[in-house]
Amino acid sequence: MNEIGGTPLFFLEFGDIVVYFTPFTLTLFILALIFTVFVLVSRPERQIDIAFGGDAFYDKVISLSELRFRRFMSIACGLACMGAMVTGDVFDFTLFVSLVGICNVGIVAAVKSRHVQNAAYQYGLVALAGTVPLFSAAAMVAATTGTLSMLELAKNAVEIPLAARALLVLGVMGEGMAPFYAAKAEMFRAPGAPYVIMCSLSSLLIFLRVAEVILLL
Amino acid sequence: MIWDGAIWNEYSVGLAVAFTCALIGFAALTIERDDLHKLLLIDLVETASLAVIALVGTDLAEALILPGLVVGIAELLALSQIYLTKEGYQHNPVKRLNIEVMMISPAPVIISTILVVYGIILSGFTGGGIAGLGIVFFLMSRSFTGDFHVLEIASGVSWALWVASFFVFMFFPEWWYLALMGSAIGILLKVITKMSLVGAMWGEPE
Amino acid sequence: MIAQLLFAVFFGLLLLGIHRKVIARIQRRPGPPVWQEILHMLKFSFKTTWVPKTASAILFVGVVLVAIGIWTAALFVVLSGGSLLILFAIYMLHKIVEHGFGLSSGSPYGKFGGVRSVISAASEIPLFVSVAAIAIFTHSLLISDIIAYQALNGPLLFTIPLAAVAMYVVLLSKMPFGPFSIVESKELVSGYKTEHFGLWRAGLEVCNGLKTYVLLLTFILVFIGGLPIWLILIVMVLILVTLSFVCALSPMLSPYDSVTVQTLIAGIMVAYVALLGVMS
Amino acid sequence: MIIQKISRVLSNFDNILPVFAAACAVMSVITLLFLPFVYSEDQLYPKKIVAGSTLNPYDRGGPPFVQAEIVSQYPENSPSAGFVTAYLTPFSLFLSKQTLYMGTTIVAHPGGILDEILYNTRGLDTVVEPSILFVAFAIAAYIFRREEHR
Amino acid sequence: MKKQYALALALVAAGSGIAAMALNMVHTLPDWAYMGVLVIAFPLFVLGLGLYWMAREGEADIPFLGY
Repeated sequence: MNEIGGTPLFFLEFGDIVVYFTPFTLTLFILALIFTVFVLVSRPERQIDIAFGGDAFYDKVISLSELRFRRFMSIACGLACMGAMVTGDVFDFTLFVSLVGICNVGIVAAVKSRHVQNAAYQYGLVALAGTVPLFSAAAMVAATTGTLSMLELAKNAVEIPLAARALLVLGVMGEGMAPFYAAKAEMFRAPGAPYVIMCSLSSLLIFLRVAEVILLL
Repeated sequence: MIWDGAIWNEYSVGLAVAFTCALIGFAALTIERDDLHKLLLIDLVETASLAVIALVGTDLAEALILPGLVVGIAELLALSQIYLTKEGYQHNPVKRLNIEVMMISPAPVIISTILVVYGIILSGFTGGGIAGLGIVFFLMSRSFTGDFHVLEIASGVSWALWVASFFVFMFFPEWWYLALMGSAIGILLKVITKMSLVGAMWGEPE
Repeated sequence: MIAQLLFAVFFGLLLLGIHRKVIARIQRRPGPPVWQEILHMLKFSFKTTWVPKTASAILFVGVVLVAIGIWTAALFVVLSGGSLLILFAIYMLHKIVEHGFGLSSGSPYGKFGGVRSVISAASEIPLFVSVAAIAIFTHSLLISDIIAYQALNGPLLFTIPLAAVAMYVVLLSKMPFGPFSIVESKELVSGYKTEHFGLWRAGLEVCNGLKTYVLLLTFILVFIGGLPIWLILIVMVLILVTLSFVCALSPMLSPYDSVTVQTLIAGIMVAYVALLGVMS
Repeated sequence: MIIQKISRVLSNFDNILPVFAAACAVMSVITLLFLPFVYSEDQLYPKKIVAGSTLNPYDRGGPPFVQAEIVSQYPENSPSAGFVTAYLTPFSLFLSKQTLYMGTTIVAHPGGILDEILYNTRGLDTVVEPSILFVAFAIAAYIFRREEHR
Repeated sequence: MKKQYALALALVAAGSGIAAMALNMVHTLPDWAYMGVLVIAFPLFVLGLGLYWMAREGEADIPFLGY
């Protein structure tokens, strides 16, 4: 069960936190990178709304300052995703997940629609609550095995409690996976295409990564 | 038998207590309907997770609690601002940043004095940094024209400084002294700008 | 490799054509000819093409490239016996393609399709459960290892039938006209692909062909094992016909119900795999 | 139908937090049932308190400017680990001789094992953590500023 | 996009794919690199070919709003 995502291709050492790329994480990393580049270079869509009772329509234009801010948040979100994809440390992973959560809130927080803001607030609450199982899981892994490095944990020297794994998954689910998706779906109605896409991309990527982590540990 | 005293070590007892606390917090969250109270309750539950981290019991726990705490505080801050906006609680927004309020306010003087004194007590380069920043903060608050952007930029710069010195640490360990000082100044700037941001945001009551 | 790629595109489109034909015959309609989807693809590629005024242009075009690219990669992962996890990652990321298609144009219909695609993010969870179930038995996720395991111990279909069912449901949720295909239901015009016309749509058709081929191929390789190529193609058609029967005979669920059903299936699967893990 | 009832609850985002909190509560109960866990004695960065030291409980460095020993996961990745710990500013040294428990945070002076771990060995955490703070402040500041200008 | 650019794009993509195949056959190019080239080249080829084929360039218009 050691090489669930393929053999690591190369390592990047940041002290005890070793970043490593397997074919699996590399695939995810590249996708995150592609969409981050899209966000960087693309102008946002202008969402069209129909004015009822006639043939008229209007498009929602995003102001320049809002555009800049949301682009910044989306790029931060993309970078956080990339970090979460390749990090080889359980606690570092949970930190990246929390960063993704807060960036997601940021991407839509600037939207002036009350409905979207409500959804963002509720989502933010869940993301904040999700840090509790996340950090608890990481701490329990550290305490019961004496290490946080995924490379060491993958050697299966010590059994990790099932509860720690379950807590980790629950924490990640709080970042927008089913069945806690409703707020995220509503956030998605906000105009500004390449930015809101980062919201769903990040949660999908993180879910994929946590699946690997769980199978790896 | 699992109730064997040998297996029920201190760690497990601690976990039992922490998760009981978390359970109570989550149970409260399940029935709470008010948005503001939800936020406060979550902050409470966060404490339980800090307890679980603390149970690691080594210096690693210290190193993990700090980020854990910061995440909680950061998200709390962002969410409370969103809450204010979404509920429309923004009364007299212009007056709060008004320079007159800052002029008559003794807060900058006090904070600066504390900073300077503390910096002198600490001595060394870092202490100097603190004291110097205390003075800078005093000057800034005196001539504060309500340009919020400056604070944001300062906050960004300090963040960059902090991260840059981390990379120096990582890749050029022989320059560790420089990195250490850089990060010390970075974190000070960071703390100070963010304190003043919060101060400016919530300001003084009318 | 190039030949296999082109074959996969056209055979996948042919499979989709057969899918439409079977559904039509079940519903007592004559239906389109089986090569209709191939014609569609060619037809769309000749049509006038532009990028809508309101669209986010780079995303609008880029997402078509990403769509074809990821499924090309998926085909190669299967053919080279790579990790099942990578394959399923690509499968899950297809969701992003749907979002990208739906959101980039500024069209309200596309937007609704995209939002529904976000809602149905639960449909992929059974995948990981079946991956976990497979891993319990084969101790490897490399497709080549799984095929080797089945050559020794017989098809996994009989060892872990419920995992196969889970993956079948996932296949079903990606088939057009199925009970879970809420993203392209008719009240949304064409759902997420409403505004991708002309060449962009042709690109999407290429992606669909590849996707169908890859998914069916994976199902066969993972649960039945390595077969000669002609037999694989026949089994593909057989599985497709069963899928068509399900699609033709079941109504489309309402969006949130569809998600709830998928979530429940995921929950049952998690319990099943936990049981398997305890027993093994 | 039960399915429709479930979907109705789940589709309203006001219910998401209660549902998530309930899941967390259930998970806490499950964790309690799984207790006790075995605490691994073989931990990284172990803390041992030197009773007689003037730097108690922060004494990791021994004499100033001498590299201390730190049990890290990959010692080869951080060769300079333990060096920073050994440094105290003159005044901090003086303070430490007068009293325990004073002046050993990052802000107070460069020293103490906490910053050692934070920088040398768990540095990426340190980058992520202020980034979270930075992003959160950016959100708050942006929303606030926009409301101001309206 | 002008027609000749689209044609050039399609040809370059097709050419790099075929070159990769040839190099792979003489065992100069490892399998994974060959696949990588195809993953990038194939979508570009499809789009390039389609853009070359299409009858004329249309004026950008607003999306479909309803019947």
